[in-house]
Amino acid sequence: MAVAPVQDAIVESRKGVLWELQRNRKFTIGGAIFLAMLLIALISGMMIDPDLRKSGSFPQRLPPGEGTLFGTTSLGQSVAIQLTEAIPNSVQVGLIAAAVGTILGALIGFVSGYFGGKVDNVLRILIDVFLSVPSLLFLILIAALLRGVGVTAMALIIGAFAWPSPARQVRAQVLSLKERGFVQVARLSGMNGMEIILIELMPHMFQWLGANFVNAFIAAVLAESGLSILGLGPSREMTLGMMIYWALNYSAIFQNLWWWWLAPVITLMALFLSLYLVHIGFDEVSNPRLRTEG
Amino acid sequence: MTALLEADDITKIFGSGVGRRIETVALRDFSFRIETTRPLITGVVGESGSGKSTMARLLLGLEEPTKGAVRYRGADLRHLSNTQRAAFRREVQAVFQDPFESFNSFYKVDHMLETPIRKFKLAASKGEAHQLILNALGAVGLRPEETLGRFPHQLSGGQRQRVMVARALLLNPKLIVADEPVSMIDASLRATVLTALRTLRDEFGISLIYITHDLTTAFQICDDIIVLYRGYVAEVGDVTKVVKDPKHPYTQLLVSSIPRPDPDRQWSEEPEPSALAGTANPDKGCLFAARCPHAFEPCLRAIPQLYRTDARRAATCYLHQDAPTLALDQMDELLMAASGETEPQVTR
Amino acid sequence: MNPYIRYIGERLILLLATIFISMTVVFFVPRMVPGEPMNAIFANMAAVGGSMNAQEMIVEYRVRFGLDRPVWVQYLSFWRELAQGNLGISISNFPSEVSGMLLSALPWTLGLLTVTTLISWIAGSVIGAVIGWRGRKAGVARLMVPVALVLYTTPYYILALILVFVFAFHWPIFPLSGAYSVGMRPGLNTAFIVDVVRHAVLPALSILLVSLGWWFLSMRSLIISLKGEDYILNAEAMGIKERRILWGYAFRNALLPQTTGLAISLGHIVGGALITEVIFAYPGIGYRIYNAIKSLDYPLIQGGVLLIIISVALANFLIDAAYPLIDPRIRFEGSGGS
Amino acid sequence: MTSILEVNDLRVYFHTPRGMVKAVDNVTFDVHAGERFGLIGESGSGKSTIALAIMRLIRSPGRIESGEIRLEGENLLALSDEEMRQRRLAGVAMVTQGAMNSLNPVMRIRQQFADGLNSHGETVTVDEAREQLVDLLARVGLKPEAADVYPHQLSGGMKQRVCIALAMSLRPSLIIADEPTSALDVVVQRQVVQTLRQVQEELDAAVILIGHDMGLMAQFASRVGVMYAGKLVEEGPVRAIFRQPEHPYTRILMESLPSLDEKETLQVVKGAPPSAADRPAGCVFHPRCPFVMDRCIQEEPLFREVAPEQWAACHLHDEPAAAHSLSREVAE
Amino acid sequence: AVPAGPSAADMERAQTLNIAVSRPFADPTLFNIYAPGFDRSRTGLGAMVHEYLFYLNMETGEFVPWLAESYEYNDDYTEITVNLRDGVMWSDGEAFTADDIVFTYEMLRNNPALTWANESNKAVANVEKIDDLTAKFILTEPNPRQHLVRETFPAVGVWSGITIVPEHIWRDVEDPVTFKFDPPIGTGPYLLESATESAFSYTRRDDWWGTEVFGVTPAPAKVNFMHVGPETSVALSLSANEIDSPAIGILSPGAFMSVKERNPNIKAWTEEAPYAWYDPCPRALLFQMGKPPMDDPLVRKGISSLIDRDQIVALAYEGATVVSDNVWPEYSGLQPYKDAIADVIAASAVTYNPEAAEQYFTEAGYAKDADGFWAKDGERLAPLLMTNGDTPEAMKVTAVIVDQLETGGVAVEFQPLGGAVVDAAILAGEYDLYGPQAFCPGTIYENMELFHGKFFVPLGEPAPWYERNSFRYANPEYDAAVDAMLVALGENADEATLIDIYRQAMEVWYNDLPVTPLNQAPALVPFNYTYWDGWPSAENPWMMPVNWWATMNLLLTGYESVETGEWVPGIRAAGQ
Ligand SMILES: Nc1ncnc2c1ncn2[C@@H]1O[C@H](COP(=O)(O)OP(=O)(O)OP(=O)(O)O)[C@@H](O)[C@H]1O
Ligand SMILES: Nc1ncnc2c1ncn2[C@@H]1O[C@H](COP(=O)(O)OP(=O)(O)OP(=O)(O)O)[C@@H](O)[C@H]1O
Ligand SMILES: [Mg+2]
Ligand SMILES: [Mg+2]
Repeated sequence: MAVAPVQDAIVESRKGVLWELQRNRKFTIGGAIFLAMLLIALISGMMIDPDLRKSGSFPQRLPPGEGTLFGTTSLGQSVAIQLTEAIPNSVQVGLIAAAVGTILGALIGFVSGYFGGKVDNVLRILIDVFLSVPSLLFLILIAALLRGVGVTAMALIIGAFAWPSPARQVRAQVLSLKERGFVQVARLSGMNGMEIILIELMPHMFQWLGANFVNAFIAAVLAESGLSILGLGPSREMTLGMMIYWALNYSAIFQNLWWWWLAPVITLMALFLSLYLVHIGFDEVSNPRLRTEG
Repeated sequence: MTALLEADDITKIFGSGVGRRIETVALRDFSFRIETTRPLITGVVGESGSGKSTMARLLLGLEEPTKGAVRYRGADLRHLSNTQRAAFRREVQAVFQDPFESFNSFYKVDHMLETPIRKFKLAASKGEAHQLILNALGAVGLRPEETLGRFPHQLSGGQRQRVMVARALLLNPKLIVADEPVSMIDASLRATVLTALRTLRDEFGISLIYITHDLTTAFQICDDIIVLYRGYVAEVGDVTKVVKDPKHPYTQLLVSSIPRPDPDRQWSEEPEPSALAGTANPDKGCLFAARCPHAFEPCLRAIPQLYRTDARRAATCYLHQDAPTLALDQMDELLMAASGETEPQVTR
Repeated sequence: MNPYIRYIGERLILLLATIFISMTVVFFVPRMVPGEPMNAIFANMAAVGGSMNAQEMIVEYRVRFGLDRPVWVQYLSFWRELAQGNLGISISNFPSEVSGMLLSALPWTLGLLTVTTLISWIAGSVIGAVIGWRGRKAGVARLMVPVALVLYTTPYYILALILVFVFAFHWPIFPLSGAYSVGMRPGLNTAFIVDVVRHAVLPALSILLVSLGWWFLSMRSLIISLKGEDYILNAEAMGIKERRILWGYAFRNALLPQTTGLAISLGHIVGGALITEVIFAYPGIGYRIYNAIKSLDYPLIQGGVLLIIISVALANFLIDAAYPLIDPRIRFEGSGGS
Repeated sequence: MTSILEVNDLRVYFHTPRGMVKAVDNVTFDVHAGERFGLIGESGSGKSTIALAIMRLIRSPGRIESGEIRLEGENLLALSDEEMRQRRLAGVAMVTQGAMNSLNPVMRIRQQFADGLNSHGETVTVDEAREQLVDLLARVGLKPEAADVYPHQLSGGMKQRVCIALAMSLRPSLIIADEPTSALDVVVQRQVVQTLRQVQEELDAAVILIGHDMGLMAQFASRVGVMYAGKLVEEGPVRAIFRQPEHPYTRILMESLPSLDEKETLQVVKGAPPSAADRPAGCVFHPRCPFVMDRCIQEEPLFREVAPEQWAACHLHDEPAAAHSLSREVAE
Repeated sequence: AVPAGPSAADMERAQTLNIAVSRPFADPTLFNIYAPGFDRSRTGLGAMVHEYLFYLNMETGEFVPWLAESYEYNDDYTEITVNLRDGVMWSDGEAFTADDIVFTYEMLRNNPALTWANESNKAVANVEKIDDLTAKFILTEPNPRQHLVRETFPAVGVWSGITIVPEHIWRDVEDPVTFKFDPPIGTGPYLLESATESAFSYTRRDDWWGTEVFGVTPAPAKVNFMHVGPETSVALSLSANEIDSPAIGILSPGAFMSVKERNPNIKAWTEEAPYAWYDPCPRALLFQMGKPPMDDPLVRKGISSLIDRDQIVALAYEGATVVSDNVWPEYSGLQPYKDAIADVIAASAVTYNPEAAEQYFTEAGYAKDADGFWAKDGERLAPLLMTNGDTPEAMKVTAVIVDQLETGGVAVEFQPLGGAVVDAAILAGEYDLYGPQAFCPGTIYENMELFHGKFFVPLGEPAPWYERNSFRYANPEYDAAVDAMLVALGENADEATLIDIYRQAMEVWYNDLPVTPLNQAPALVPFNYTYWDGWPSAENPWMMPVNWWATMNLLLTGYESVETGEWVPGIRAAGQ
């Protein structure tokens, strides 16, 4: 059969997903950039005197280099120091929201796909409904009404709206996976539904869930920054979105305080880009055809 | 005496398309019985889509019949207690078609062998479990050092399929359902798996339902054979009789279509369908009528019954309507009768 | 029954379910928030020094809006009114009618979004197909891949800000904001249309470029995986011209998942346009809803969200309905369930 | 007899991240005009790769490393891409492996047929093309309606026959059919192979049938080549291959075939086929060969004529005694 | 720079005045100034179409007669008789008469849901027509300042207030609450030409009564109130001369300075920092005195001493205002009052002084815990600081305050709220600290009155308004002083008496410190001199530099000086 060569490639790739992933250039480069950004932020964040985060700790509107690495804001804060707080916070939003969304989605998708029947019908409609509803609208609705929430609450809210897409795709995956021979063999070996899902199916979803997680991560950081720019962000904690919010509030673009708004923007883009590379890496590992092209 | 496994007039209908409106009768009015008295290999052959796999899945309890019931030691599979179910799983096992698909590629081969031991508590200790595995592998002619500790893709197709057989063997079953166990395996490896299967009957006294579309291998290893056509039994009986002297026109077509690996024995021409065949109604009458070279008027009216053309065989064809009919649920009697007779095995 | 009709029926049920569920959410969520919506009215009055702490007035206005009744009565009456096409009166802009406020904003949002979505979808798909197909042979055009990556990973509001800065300020080629010049009278004349288009360029571009990147990447990877399909190989073995294989075989088949993607992302595009509207002061519906949400203007929130959800769900429905036209398998057999 | 196709010393390697896969290694054979040539071998032995190499459709990471493929004397490997495209269908047509999925699911059959014609200088409308197509479909035993349907409305056997009909459209001098029946049951198999045979006779084209079913080969081919692990190990007239195989692999293959005439003990071939990426040194078959000699482990045997018209790559033929034992065994 | 060639577009631009507003117009078909949803401050309708009997020029202190020529109270301040100007016409040609005034007040009485109806019905019992040009307002209680209260009397100093509507149109209206008043008919010099979500456009009338009566025509042929986008867009438009003046609250000082650099024709009230004119609404931070811990004046003073107001001005306002130690604007007329209490202020806790804060907290029983935060009985002083998250100014100011309080050892919890949610929370008093809050209208008595105990309601019930005692202040001693002030005003007492009463009140006030003053309210409103000249400025303070109040029409037309009787001209085309 024509799929034989490809299948052969898949056969070989079962050497281990992690092995395969760490060999993928996009995955490693993306992951390295991401981790480097996060670690630098975390470590330098720990070394910085917390009082230096306060407004007025530095002269206002200094361009980069003059005493501070990335310049200062109109509120007299160091942009670099803000970044050390903003990157981990934004990453935290992404992590929590993506985890909530992916776990919720995976659960719903699994249940819907594996058990089928009426449960499936109801869940399917629910998934379809939430997929076609502009979730940002609801996010704004909730964020506007629960003003002043912190990073974690924010992430939870975003995560609560991030499940439909993974649910739909997990469901499709489970539908096809559960017809696979090894699932039947597992049933004959006496495994029950939950064991099959966890032991037999989960590993096969791994790459896919990984890719989805990264995607949800990106979407969550994007949503957070969007809400923040509208002034609905976590106001007491610094995130990349809040940095942009403050920069816009002080019309940094117009005042040509480019370091102020460009720093979070570039960080955000680097974050997205690195995560997207990781995402492509996951994709390529689970779909070897994509790999042959550069 | 209750049979080990009994299919009582089962029918399976699949719905597909929007709202499951398009119905496929995958298996109709099928009855069958496996006793524990004497190990037998029963072949099930038929063209693609004739319901072979469906039958297997029904017997294994992986699918529920639309009508009728499958019983394990007299108990309906749908209502087994937990202990009954565990016993059923142990006594009735399976080997599937695709030796790669049957393995979870994330785990070593050992996973496949250890799981049933763990789930059915077959061993008291690790060492005992290991011994069980070694025995099972030995029984199918595999050396542990070239199987255990490896990933599925590191084994050849034949080895993988034999591990599957060993897995079934571990549970010390009474019956193994093998759905096309060799169709995905290279010619040079096929014989090893078939030999392993035959060993099950001869050395371990395990009955086997051997599902295949390859009449040649069925002929080689089976005692009895059931020929399915579009979900119903076309012909059933002793394998040698069925192959050498098919009574149902479909079986005849099947046998004559087999390409002989001999350049000097060319295919005969496919017989022309009869003049009446064109008027056959797909919803009524014999399902084969539309392709049948012998179709005549009665064939268009109703599905024929099983006619017992001789002691060890019956065919669902009006050509034999003079022979006594055999109720579907008596089919197993015929098979048992066939096996009961001590006919010398054809050996080389 | 004709499978296509059944299929459409299923989609229709989904459409109604979508509207029903979302509207129920939109009805109840704001009402769970501890806030007095009537304050919007008094905030307006108080801003000019009027009507402070007039409890009688609050009561009067609550009655006017039916908020004195139990929530479920309000809920039923909401659907009853809706069935009669009545969206009610805005609280924060009392006595403006919700329908009027939304209808005046709707064409702008819809116009902007339909045009940009279609352009980006078509352009992204076509470029993605060509570059995905040509693979290493695409030469410099392959630079489009990193470009698309960067575009896709740039939040659209950031892009909007940059566009404003570059094309409206540094090189004032396009107007800064708004949908048309102040003083222009809306009408179907060339001057007005040209003006509208000029104003739409930057907001459109910010949405377009970002989603173009996405469609490009998605189509490219679809085409790359489709290249391995048997029918592509067979078409090549038949010596069919490359261009024909690309468009007739690879692209046609990639369109199916790409269309599904379009349906799914519509919701996101609509949501995303909101911030763009804010930045460009584009008189769209998003900004209006945003303000309605902030002032707890129940009728306006309900009306606005309803409108968006109906548009998105309807667009989804249309895409679904059109889907069988490009996939004959559905036309003859139906969706098959999943 | 004139050779319509000459394959000389063809080598096709796949450069995978895990190392090089020698999918086809030093393969040489001819196909004569009007001949039915069978290519058999186990999964992964390189049969499809040869077919694709002839069509010049090897995809990355595969590459034709060296060799020559002459179709009617013209070296296909020297043609430009466009020239090669012109040769496809017109000079050499292919029924691809897995023809189940070989038709564009969103296009009616007649449109796909018209695309084929229009890409070869013939400007026909879909309607004109349809007439020709109906004619071709009739030859493969299909009703005219088949022209107007979408692929999913056809059964597997019908799809295979449509593919054969499409391959005939420009009367090529060579048709390559890569396992055209692997997914079909025997009754349909017979129909498809007989159709192919009939078409071959009508067009007087040469046909290369690729498969692993010995029975089909015996029924169809006049000459057979046997592949093993990227090598052509034996080639000869069909009767010779079935009656007097000169390579141990072929021999064992023949012996392990179950028969429908008598019940017999099945012959078991020891060992497993070599994995794709790691071909044994020396003779590729030596790990499984019952006649293995020291020489086989080190030295690759040459592919040469060992009997009239019959070629094989085996060291046994250098050792008359051993060769004798081989033929004696077979004779028994 | 002045446009080079006089193209048609340029010509038109040169005759047009463009005002940038902060938000789009929600419903451009609604022109009923009494409807609660009507957008009074941005549409310009109150200035362009409607006119009032008198205008208060707060800058000069003049009370300018406009539709009326004069007013007089009766002896006990229970009646005001107003003499209307002859020759005033509605824009549809009907004459403006006392009937219109009588009708307007009747309408308010019959429709209590209208804006200002509540206030007006409480203050004005009835309006009687004496003749076409004379109307008599009968008040419910004596009030010598009635003519200054725009919510109950048709004279304005700030935004629109009671606005006389044409009887001949409104009398047929069924429900004035939902009436849209399209097209709006007024007596003003401009006619509404078109209204969209993004712009209200007005054209000058040729038949304005004022042209005949005063002999003047306002300079701009067209006036647009337009929404061009957020701050950056406004700043860009201003730099590009597309805008002549933005409304208040749009341009931050930083952006303004950048605009100034790019376009030297842009100037604000002062040439140097703080640039801003002071809005009459100084900012302060509210303490919730209805519950602990802010019911303790020592805690309030402690917190007040931790606030570095200079830093707020520098960081949050980017230097565009000055600190304030009281809640009255920096207008020269009020200076004697401030001077009089200088010693009281100096002794109070309204300046930054961390050591003093330590003393206050210690005295209140607090001590610093291990992490350096003030705590009492094991409980940290962790006041909830609310603010209105919708306004950038509030976010900026609170960002600084939170940091300052934390530095001083107060573990503030910060909660910005928005929209409808914030109103409910503030009125119910759910905060410990709220700010920055504007204190308007900035006149001595009115701002004193805001703290009067008559506005007190218990916690949980909605207070009358934010600054109208949502902080739950009640001190009879203070109330007595305020009451005495009203009496003194009614008796036309001299300034010395008034200042004396003021001093008494402020002694109590500073001792209690119900709110703590932060800074003056900056009204950073630049003007573009490219097309228009004659804008008011600190050097030529002839008028308040505002475009969002009803007084803006005086900016365009000018007015007859009450003191000299000469015509003070409005803005004029540049170069003339
Ligand atoms: N899950 C299913 N849903 C719908 N139809 C099904 C399903 N499984 C089987 N069928 C249909 O039931 C019929 C019998 O299928 P089955 O798989 O039993 O055939 P088979 O004899 O095993 O064929 P093959 O030789 O191809 O394996 C076919 O028409 C098939 O399409
Ligand atoms: N794209 C590819 N990448 C890597 N290896 C490949 C690729 N395509 C084929 N191969 C390898 O080339 C070898 C020959 O493959 P080929 O498809 O020609 O075998 P075949 O004889 O046609 O097998 P089958 O009977 O399964 O069709 C195999 O070992 C396969 O693994
Ligand atoms: Mg099957
Ligand atoms: Mg092949």
